[in-house]
This record gives sequence, structure tokens and C-alpha cells, in this order.
Amino acid sequence: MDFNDTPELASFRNEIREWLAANARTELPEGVKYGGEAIYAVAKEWYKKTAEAGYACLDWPKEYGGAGLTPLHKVVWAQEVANYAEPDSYFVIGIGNCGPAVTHFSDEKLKQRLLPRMASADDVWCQLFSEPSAGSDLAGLRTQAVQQDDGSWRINGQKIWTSGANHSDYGVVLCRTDTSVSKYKGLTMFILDMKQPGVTVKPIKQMDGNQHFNEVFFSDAEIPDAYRLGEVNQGWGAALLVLMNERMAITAVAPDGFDRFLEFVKSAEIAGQLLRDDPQVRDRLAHWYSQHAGVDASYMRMLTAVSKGGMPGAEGAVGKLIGGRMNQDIANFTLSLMGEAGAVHDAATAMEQAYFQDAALFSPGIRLAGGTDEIMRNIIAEQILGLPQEPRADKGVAFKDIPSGNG
Amino acid sequence: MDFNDTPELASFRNEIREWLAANARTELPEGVKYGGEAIYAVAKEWYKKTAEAGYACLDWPKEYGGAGLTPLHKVVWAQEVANYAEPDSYFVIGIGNCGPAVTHFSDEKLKQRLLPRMASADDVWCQLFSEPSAGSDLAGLRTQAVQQDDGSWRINGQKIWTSGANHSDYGVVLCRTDTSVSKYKGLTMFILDMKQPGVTVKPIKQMDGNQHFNEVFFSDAEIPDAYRLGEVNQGWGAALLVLMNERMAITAVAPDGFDRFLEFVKSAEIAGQLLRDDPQVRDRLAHWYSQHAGVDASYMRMLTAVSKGGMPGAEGAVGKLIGGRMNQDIANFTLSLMGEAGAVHDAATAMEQAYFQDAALFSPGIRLAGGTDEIMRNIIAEQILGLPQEPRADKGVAFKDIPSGNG
Amino acid sequence: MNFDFSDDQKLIQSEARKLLNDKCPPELVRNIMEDEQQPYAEALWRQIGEMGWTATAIPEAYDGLGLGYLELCVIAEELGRAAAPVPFSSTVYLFAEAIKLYGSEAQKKNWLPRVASGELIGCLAAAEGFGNGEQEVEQDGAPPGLQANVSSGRLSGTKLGVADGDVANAAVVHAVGPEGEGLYLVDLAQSGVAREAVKSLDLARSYANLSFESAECELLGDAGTGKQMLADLRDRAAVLFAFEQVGGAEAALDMGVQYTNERFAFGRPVASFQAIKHKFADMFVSKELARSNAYYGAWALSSGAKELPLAAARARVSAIAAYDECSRENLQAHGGMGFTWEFDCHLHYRRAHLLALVIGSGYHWRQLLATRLLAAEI
Amino acid sequence: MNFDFSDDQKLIQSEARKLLNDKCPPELVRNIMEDEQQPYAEALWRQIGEMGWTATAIPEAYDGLGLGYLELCVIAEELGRAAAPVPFSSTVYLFAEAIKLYGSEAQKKNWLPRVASGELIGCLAAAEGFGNGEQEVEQDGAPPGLQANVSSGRLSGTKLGVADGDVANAAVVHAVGPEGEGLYLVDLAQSGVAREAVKSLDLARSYANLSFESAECELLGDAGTGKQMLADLRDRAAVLFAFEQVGGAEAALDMGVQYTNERFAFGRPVASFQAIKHKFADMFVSKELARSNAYYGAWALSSGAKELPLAAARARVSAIAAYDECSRENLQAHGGMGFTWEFDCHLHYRRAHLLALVIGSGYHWRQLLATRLLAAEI
Repeated sequence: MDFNDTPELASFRNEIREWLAANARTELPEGVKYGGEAIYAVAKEWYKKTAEAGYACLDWPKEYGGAGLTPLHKVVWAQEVANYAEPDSYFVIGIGNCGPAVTHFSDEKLKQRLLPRMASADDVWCQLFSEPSAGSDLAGLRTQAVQQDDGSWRINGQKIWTSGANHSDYGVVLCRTDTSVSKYKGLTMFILDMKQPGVTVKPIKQMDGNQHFNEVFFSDAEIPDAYRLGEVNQGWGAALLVLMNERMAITAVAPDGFDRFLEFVKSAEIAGQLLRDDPQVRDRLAHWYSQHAGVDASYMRMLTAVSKGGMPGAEGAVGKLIGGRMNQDIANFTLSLMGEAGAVHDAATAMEQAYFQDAALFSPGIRLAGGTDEIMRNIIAEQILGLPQEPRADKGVAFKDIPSGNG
Repeated sequence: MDFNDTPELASFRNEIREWLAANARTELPEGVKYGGEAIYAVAKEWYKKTAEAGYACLDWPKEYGGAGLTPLHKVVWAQEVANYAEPDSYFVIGIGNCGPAVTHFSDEKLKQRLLPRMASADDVWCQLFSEPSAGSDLAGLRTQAVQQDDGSWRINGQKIWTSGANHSDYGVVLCRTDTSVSKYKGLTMFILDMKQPGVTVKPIKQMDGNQHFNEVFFSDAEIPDAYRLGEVNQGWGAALLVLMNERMAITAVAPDGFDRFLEFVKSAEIAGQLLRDDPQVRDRLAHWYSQHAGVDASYMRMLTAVSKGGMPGAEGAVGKLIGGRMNQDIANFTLSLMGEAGAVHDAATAMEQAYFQDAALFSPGIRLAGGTDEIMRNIIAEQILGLPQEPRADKGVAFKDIPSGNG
Repeated sequence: MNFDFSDDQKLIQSEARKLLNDKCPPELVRNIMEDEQQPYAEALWRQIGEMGWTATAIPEAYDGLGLGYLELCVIAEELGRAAAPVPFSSTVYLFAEAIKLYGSEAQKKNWLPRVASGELIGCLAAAEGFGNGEQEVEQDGAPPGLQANVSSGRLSGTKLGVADGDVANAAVVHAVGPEGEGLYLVDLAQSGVAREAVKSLDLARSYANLSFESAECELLGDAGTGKQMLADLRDRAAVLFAFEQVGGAEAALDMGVQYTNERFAFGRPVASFQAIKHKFADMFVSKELARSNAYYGAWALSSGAKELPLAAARARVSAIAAYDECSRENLQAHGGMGFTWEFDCHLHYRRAHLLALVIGSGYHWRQLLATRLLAAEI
Repeated sequence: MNFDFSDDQKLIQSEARKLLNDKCPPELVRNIMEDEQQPYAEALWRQIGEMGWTATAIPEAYDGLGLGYLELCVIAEELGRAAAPVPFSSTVYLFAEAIKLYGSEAQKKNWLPRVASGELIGCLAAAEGFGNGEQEVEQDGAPPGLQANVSSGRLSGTKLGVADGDVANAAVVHAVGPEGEGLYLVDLAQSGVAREAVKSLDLARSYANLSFESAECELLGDAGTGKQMLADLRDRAAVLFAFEQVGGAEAALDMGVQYTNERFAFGRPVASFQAIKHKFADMFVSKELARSNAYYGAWALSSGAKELPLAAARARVSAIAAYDECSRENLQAHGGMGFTWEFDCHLHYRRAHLLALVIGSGYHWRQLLATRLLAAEI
């Protein structure tokens, strides 16, 4: 049991440390911030730069724009790049989720055409799975793809919660291609050109006022059959592959708000009292730290398993479940320490530039995006603990006959 | 909105205050304590005394041994008798649950024979519903009653969690009389003479070492058809009536351990520090008090509704759910205050004569007895909030064909 | 014993609910949130004045309806249920109550009729910084202390996060005068007063920072008793806010039940999944305890019982917990749509956060409740 | 990076598990609980000695196996999984560690071989009353203070709730000597020692109150550093106890999963109900975080890292929470049968309570963890 790099990783770490020192910024340019619009262009530049240096998509094969290295190289990269301000994971959904789908299901020609441009962010990709009536029950999606006489497909329907759809050149879309079979059996996955007339992107205004997601509407959008990913009606298996990658991404990034809370407790004083001296604050700090650190250490256990050739399992759900609720609880607790004036949500007046007020309003989204708390518990119960599924009202029923509440 | 008695109740309160002052003890006789064996005889005497004074079963008709008064008189009685040490609710399950069943379903002759002796505790009654394989799913019970040629019934099977079975003269028993219909439709309820050869009572040793419950085995036990309560195969409806009475009893008595905790916090000092000055203790105290007081006030709202002619609803589940968990949490919290030596479970060494150590070990039972936390939540969700039942694997299936896990 | 509201009170409640259903739909709340030019719903506020709600607990001698606190409680519950974007609580629970309790006859005559008619908006300005003010238990050493001060009848100082401070006509201000802490009445329409509107967690409720520079003011009540008056005032308001919170919690629960009954997943209503059912059961429990504690507070408030401080703290602690849980888990039960601006979940989530902080947070009130409980003879 | 146990260590673990499966079934634990004449499982304890488990981390120079702490961690996990009724933790994590860390060469030579061979039971006697001892943060005013004291090499005083104090041959005792707080080695087989066996929350673990009256003793380590030595000792033990707790938590979770898979209600396995599934998911999360934190503690302990105090506190806080939740909710998932003596749920429920208190409770360790975290450069 040790935390030392292998010699290979150690030398890689030295190499990129040097490169990052020369190429990465510790502060974003004036006026650019996370969550803002301006960061998009900055991210495109950064991806381009890493691609040119050969550090894009480290674990992809070289012929597809990667570096032909291992997932552990990626971890080392992530650790080192975290010391800089560059938006290094800005296009993670496209690259992390769509990339493997294209790699796995496309023909060689398409891979060579699409993947290097994805890696360098010359093309931006999004993932089009969720629908208004298919959230937790993703396989209940209704967007229809109908094959035309010339073999191409015509798409009608609506997707929701699509990150980056407004910037995207391509999307990976899951559609229903047969409603007469059970719901998991009638789905097909495609690559979609987002820049065509039948595709309309509409931002979603969130409860916190931000707009990170979109609705995407398809009205006779077209897809050549060559853009089909996998066999017709075999889309569910393909989607699971994509989602597994999402899950692995989640483990590392599920934001729990702990670091910010620790910083606050270390330094803040309220009504003349140092927070660090308050026994209740200390008790909460210890509780959350033990969870936060536990998720961290679980991630290290997973990396160890991966480095020995294992596959990441459903354990990522743990970090997601813990992080969402912690974020929300921390926000509520800190506000209660601030008292009456904690209700002011105004960066100029509020403590910490209103970070905790912001957190109160964005944290509900963390418990929902990428699978709700309840879905995470289902995943843990069924996929890790092997508990039986509930009786399924939709099992073996043709999709069109599944009760939907719409009469 | 007021807490004043009506004139009638006020005069009743004065009357019983006087009677109690003259007849009730503020301390139990030497060597008698709750949970012990000796209290049984003391309870029998006390019930006899109240019956002779006309204060037994206040809301039962006079001809059945009651006083012909209202449920609110019972409340006043309970409030006043709480100032004394007499075991006034010792036979509550028999009287509170079996009494209404007999009242509702027996013929006049039987009622006159059985009820007055029940009210005075000349006869002690128990309720025989739960079975090893029918806990939360009570209607899944398997004890069989088969009718003989002479019309009498022969009972075989096993009950469990029967309080007071060892002292009981009679029981109200729910049996399966038809396995070819769905599970709710093949049950019948009976009065059972407990003092017959085919009935064997075996105490259950609890995890805390106490023995408050029993298993009861039936081997060709006999029941005359006159002891049938309600129609053949209509036992489920009859059982619900009994359980509703249990529920009303629950509201008033669900033990949450709060008063003892408050007393402890008021007076105790640990390592030279007064608990009442510890901000964490104070925070927990306030939280639990707000729940404890909320349950109290909810009970007053229910009594108000009853006094206006309403029926108690499923709200009693609230107090049960809150109380069980509070009891357990209080025990764990207080032990953690005691530190290392809190592990000593020895009345001579431990704080508070080891009350909180005892509580740690008996509190799990509170969350299980009379319906688990999970069943309470189901009751609230379905009966109060009207949420839909889950898909039922046993719906409309003949009892004998319901999957039982036994192959 | 009659631990319930009377039929007359229930009638007032159902009429209030009807009016708010009609005049204060979620769209109105959302409009106020979106429109920075509209700090509150003026038309609704006018209507509320016309209905006499602001006059409810004001004696007839001052043009009020002369009803009691129980009538005010049921109205508060409905305002909470509708998450109404009006300055009712600041004006009625805090400003008017301060004058009713501590005002001279002249002050009452001057201010109360204008509250009763709905023409005046009032507020209470207490907080100057973060935290929950001083504990009832005296701390060792000097407390941070009040900065706002009055000398020669002129008030100077700054107050942070005053609910409705930007739209109020007058304020009750906690300040140190020559004879110690006091409450002072300040007409806000004067040159010595500067106000800066600030966004609050609940965009449908308007907040401001107030600065006073030699502003004219008059003493309210006895000089030197400001701290106790403020505490008493907050106790009374705690009961009324608790009714708003219970109303809001119930609205959130009802919203969740309805939505999940109608929304299907895996071929059946989302409401039929045990994880959702048990979530709602827990919300119900929390809401029901809060309701019962609020009733007890209402009894104490309306009967002038000596139990009021304990009853108020218990109602507030319980109401904060219930509205937090119900608004938070209703949103969660809605899934992704619950996180959108367009859905109504966040209206209650925001209001729950706001009401959890106004007059001091749960963190503070739990300590207060413990103090009172430990001192009580029960 | 290699954040896992080695194959050799895993082999030790699987052999330990096999042995305990075979020699330490729940019936054995229950027998010990029921039989007041048997404070621990003697035959099993002998076997453990023969297997060399007590010798694991003792250097070869003192007849030990000279393995490391990681090997001890995996054995601890299995002892916890089996809720083994043996004085292993007192003897190995506390007594032997104290001598390894602070003993003179002569003391090591005298005591360690007897621990290694399994012939000696040791214990640590620290608590004299209730509470969690002093905080690392100094309190204002004088701490309650240690009463046990040593003068002229003779120990007098009383210790409360000493795990295995009734069966131990020797104790390490925290006492005040002429040069301040120290740790003292005491042979318990002498007339100056009186022991009174007391029931503990976990009847399968034996406790005693110890009284010393001019008992012979010898100083362990440096005089005057007793407090720091005790804290260091507890940090190290916290990691090992955490593995016991993780093993126990996992056993409880597994027990619940198995039982509810086999038990049917409403025509389907109890384990298929979402309320039960989600309960188990939460238990898994808690157990998994505890396991990962315990691994981190194992790394710090075995590598002598400066992070040990923080790592130990984090492992302990996490392990207490996990074993509490898993043992409690496993019992709950069993329904009424879980409350019976005959079922095994209470074995872990009791053990969880005991281990949550030994070397100080969660209440105490959370404060300690906060102190260390706030002081750390992270």
C-alpha cells in the first residue's frame, strides 16, 4: 500500500509538470469565469493547445488524436492540471461519453474523420439521451427515428438536459426505432449533425437563474445510415456503455462543496466568534470531512483496481449520492450560522460573495443531474448488492402499451 | 382554542381526583417494578378496584362492565392516574383490542358473560395475530382453522409476539380458513380459550434479555363455533377494526424517551461539565423536544376531533415513527457523551442506573413492535396521503399460490 | 379542551385561500421574481388591504377589525401556502405589533390606522451584521454590540438585510439611545435615510440595507428595554411565521403528491414507488408536527399565556425543519424538472430558506428553545 | 500508487476468515454472552495464539512474526466480522503496542514474547469516570484531572470500565507520577490489585473496574509524557479498531441482504422493496466510506506517515458511523425476529455500541478530527 507513482508515471508527471508550467495559466483572463459564456472560447483554445502538444485524450489511440497512454496517465494529468486555472474538463461530456461510443461502434473511416477533431475540440459534441418523459426511466424515451427508403433516418421528438447543445457540432442521440417491442429492445443510437435545419436548441432556465442545459427539438432532422452506432434496435446496450463512462467521470468530479466549507470555517468569524471554535461547526466539519475524504479514498481504491486491469464498477454512485446532499446541507448550515442577514443574496453584501447562497440554489441540481439520489440508491442496491428488481409494470410489454399516465 | 375541560369533564376530573387520592398509590410495593413478574398480581388487584368503583373501561356500556362515558373521560382518567404509580394500562391490549372485537362481533349472551370479567381483569385477554412468516404482511398468516362436523373449529399453527399470552385466559385469534381464495378473503377471527390442552405458550427471549412476548403453538386446539367473531372468511375486516383501536392506543403511549433525556440534561454533569451548558446537547435537546411536543400537540388535536365526533385516523403512526427512532437516537447520543466508560452496562457503575444502556438495547424493539417504521410510512403514504399501492405480486392470487420463498 | 380553530376562523381561512388561489397564482410570484422594478405585488397588496387582512388584529379603536391572533394565524397560513409576494409579515407581524405592544396612545393613533387600511408598509430593522444576535444566555466578555445609536432624537447607523426595507414607509429600528438599547420609530421618507435594495434568497421578497444619518426618530416603549422588547416581538412573530411555514410546507407536499401521481416511470405512477412514498410520509410527519406546534403557539399567543416564549421557540424550530424538508424533497421528487425556473418547486424552496433566516435561524432558535426548556417548570 | 492490500495480505485475511467461520460461529459468541463463567472464548483465544495472530506485528527479536500493521489490519477486519469474543484488541492494539512503542529493551523482552505466544492477556486502563477525557484543545481552568497516582513505584487509584480488565495478566495504566502524567506497567496478579467484573453493552466482551492500592508498577516510556503517549496509542488503535468495525459493518450488511432475499412478504422477497433496497444502499455507502478511510489509516499507520493523527481520526469517525448504521438497520430490516436473542443481529448491534465507545466516542473524535483538520496543511 503506497501512493508512489510507478517509474513510468513519475517520468510522465515530470514531463507534464514542465509543459504545464510553460503553457498553462494560473488565472483565467480578465472577465472569464466558470459558468460564463466567455469561457467557451478559452476552452477551445486550451484543448487545441493540449492536442498540438500531444496531451489531448491521453488514453485514446494515437491515430484518433490521443496519446496512446493509460487511464492512470489521465489521473496524473488531472492531478497536475488542477494546479492551474485552464478549463481542462470543459468538453468532458462529449469526449468522455461520445468518444467511446464513436470508438466502439463506428467504422474506421468515420473514426479517423471524427475523433481527432473531437479530441482537439475542433468539433464539439453533446449527448442527447434524456427526454421530458424519460428521466430516471431513460429507456422510456420517445424520440422517433424512422428509416427512409434511401436508408437514411428521419428524427422527430425532443431531448432535454443537454449540456453544451448550443455549442455542439455533433451529438450522440438515442432514438426509438420500434414501439412494438419492449422498451429496451426498440432503441437505436446515432451520430447527429447538430448544425442542420431540423435541429433547434433552446436553453433551459434553471431555478438558480443560470442556463447550463438545453432542450433540443428535432423536426425531420436527418441522419445518414452511416452515422448509426451499433445495430438497429440494439441502442440500449450501446447507451449503457456511454453511461458507464459517465459514471466513471462522476466519481472524480461529484462536487460536494467541502473544500469551500473548510476554507470558510478556517477563516470566518461571525458576530465576533471564530467559526473554528464553535463545537457544532466542528462536529459538522468532522462529519463532512470523513465523508469527503472517504469518497476521495474510494476513488483511489478504484484507480488501483483500474491500474490492475479491473473495470470501474457502480461505486461512482457513492460519491454522487454523498456529494449532492453534502453540498445542500453545507449551504443550509452555513446560512443558518449567518442568521437573519444570511438571506441577502447579493455578492456585495453577503459573506463569501454569496457563495453559500448560490450553493443553496444550485445544490438541488446536483442531486438530480446525471441520475437522482433515488436512482443512485437503486444502482447501488441492484448492481453492487445484487438485490432483486421491483416487480416491473413495463416488463415484456410492447413500448406502445406501457402505461404512461396519458390515458 | 383552549385547554379547559367542559363542565362535565371538569366535574368528572374532580370526582376521580378525590377517588384516586384515596385509592391509588404513588409508589409501587417494594420489589414490584414495571417489566417484572410481580407486577401482574398488582395490576389484577388495581383493575379489580377500579371496576368495583365503576371506573373500569370508562367508555364501555355499563351492562358490559364499563361506565357508559366517552373517550374524553378516558383521557381525563389517563391524565389523572398518571400522577400515581398504579399499573393502570397493564391489560390495555386485551381490553383495548380484544374488547372492541368481542363487543362488535359477539352475541349478547357472550358479551354479558365475557366483557365484564375482561373489564375487571378477572379474565385476561391477548391478541393472536402475528406469525413467524406474517409480520409486516399480516394477512399472509398461515395458522389453519378447519371446521369439524359438529360445527366447531380445530386450530393448528403458530403465533408470535403475543404479549401476556402466559397470563391469558382468552385470546382473539385470526386464522386462515380458506387457502383457495386471495389472502385477504380466506381469514376468520375467533375467541380462543387459552387454558386448553392444545395451546402451548413459550416466552421469547429478546435481545435485551427481557421476555415480554411469547410464541403460542396450536395443536388441534378447539374453538366452538359460537366463539367465531364475524362471518367465516370475513376476518380481515374484523382484524382491521382491532388494529384501528391499537393505533389509537399507540398515539398516546409511543415511548420516545424524551422526558428521561430532559431530566438527565437538566441535572447531569460529565467530566466536570454540566450537560445543560453543552451547545451540542442543547441543540439535540431542542430538536427532540420540538418533535416530542409536536406529537403531544398532535394528540390533543386528535382528541379535539374525537370530541367533535370524528374518528381517529392513521395519524397515530406519526408518534410511533418519531418515538421509536428518538428513543434509539437519544440512547446513542447519551452514551457517546459518557465516553469509554459508557460501555459499562451495570446499574451499580453506569450513570442513571444504566438506563441509557438499557435503552440502547430495548429501543430497536420500539421501531419494530406494532408495525415497523417502514409499515408506518406505508400507512401514512397510503392511508393519509392517498398514494397508490405498489404493484402487488399477491393480488388476486389464491393464497396457496402466492410466492413464499419456500420453493 | 378545544385544540382547533373555530368555524368562523376556518371560514376566514377558506376565504383567504380562495382569494389567493385566484389572485396569487405561482405565475404572479414568478413575475415578481423576474421583474426588478416590482419589489412586491402591488395590486395584490392593495386587495389584501381592502379585504382587511392587515387590520385583523388591530383594535377597533385604531380602525382595525379587533379580531384576535387566531384569525391572523389562519391568514398567515394561506399567505405561506401561496408564497405571496407582499410585505405582510414585516408590516403586520413586526411593525404593527411593535406599535401595538409598545406605542404610546399618540403613536398608535398615528400609525395603526394606516396599517389597518393597507396604505402603509412597515418593517423592523435589527440586524447589523451576520450571526443571530446575542444569546439569552449572557456570553463571557462584551457582546459585539449594537452600533446604531440615537442622540438628541437623531438616529445614525446601518442595518443589513431588512425585509421590505426598500418599500416600507416606516421602520422600527433597534438602536442604542442615551438610556441604553431601545426601539425607535423612523419615518423612512426623510433625507437622513438611504436605502439600497439587495437581492434576497427569495426573489419574491424584497430586501434592503438601510443607512441612517441623523435621521429623525421617536422612542417606542421604555428606554433601555430594547433588547427585551425585540425578543418579545420576535417570539410573537415566530408563531405567525410558523403558520406561513406550515402553509408553505403543506403546499410543497401537495405539489409533490400531485405531480408524482400524474407522472409515470417504468410504466407506473412515480408516486407508487416506495422511495417516493416514504419520502412523502417523512415530509408529512415533519409538516404535521410543525402544524401541531404552531397551534400550540397560536394558543399561547392568543391567550397571553406565560408559556409563549417556550411555545414560540418550539413552533419556530419545528416550522423551519418542516418547510426545509418539504420544499427540498418536493423539488427532489419532481426530478430534473423541479430544478427549472418554469416549475414552481423553487418558489417554496426559496421562501423556506428566507423564512428559516428571518427573525433568526434554526441554529439560534434551537439554543433559545433549550434555554427556555431548561428553565421551565415542566 | 497502489491503494490496496497485497496478495500476501489478502491470503492472510482469507485464512483468518476461514478459521473464524469455522471456529467462531455466532453460536460461540452467544454462548459467551450467556455464560457468566466464560468472560471470553478460551479455546478460540488459544487457537489465535497458535496461529500467530497475536505475534503478527511483534518484531522477530521478541519472538514475533515481524510482519507489519497491514497484516494486523486484515486480521482485525476478520475478528470484527466474526464479532469474536476474545481479548485481542486489548492485548494487541493497546497493551503490546504500548510496550513496543515506549518500553525499554528489558520491558520488551519481558512482555512481548508472551503476547506473541498468546499466553498473556494485556489491557489498557485509562478512564476513571465518564466523559471522553480531555480535549487536545486546552480547556480554560483546570481539567478534572487524573486521580490514579504513583509514588515510590507504587500505584493507587481506580479505573472504570477496563476492557478485559478482569482476565488480563497485566495492564498499562495511565497515572500521575512524581514527574507528571505517565504510563505504568502493572502485573495484575498481585495483592494490591482488586478487580470487579462488570457487564458491558456487548456481553461477549469482558469488562472490569480495577482498583489499585499501593500496587507495584514500573514506568513505561518517558515520565511526564503520559498524555501524549496515550493519545498516540489511541490513534494507532483507532485504525485497527476501524478495521474491526468495517468487518462488523460488512457482516451486518451481508446478513441483512441474505435474510431479506430469502424472506417473502406480499408475495415477493423483502429485499425487492425499495424501502429496504435503499436502506441497504445507504448502509453500503456508509460502510464503503469507512473502508476507504480505514485503508487510508492503514497506509498512514504502516508507513509511519505524519498524516497518522488526521488519518486515524477520520478512520474512527467514519467507522463508528458505518457500524452504527449497518448494525442498527440490519436489525431493523429483519423485522421482529431481529429483536430476538436467538437471531444474530444483536451481536453486531452490541459490538457496534461497544466499539463506538472504546478509546473514546464519536462525539469526542469528531472534535478531535476537527482540531487536526483545522491545524493541517491541506
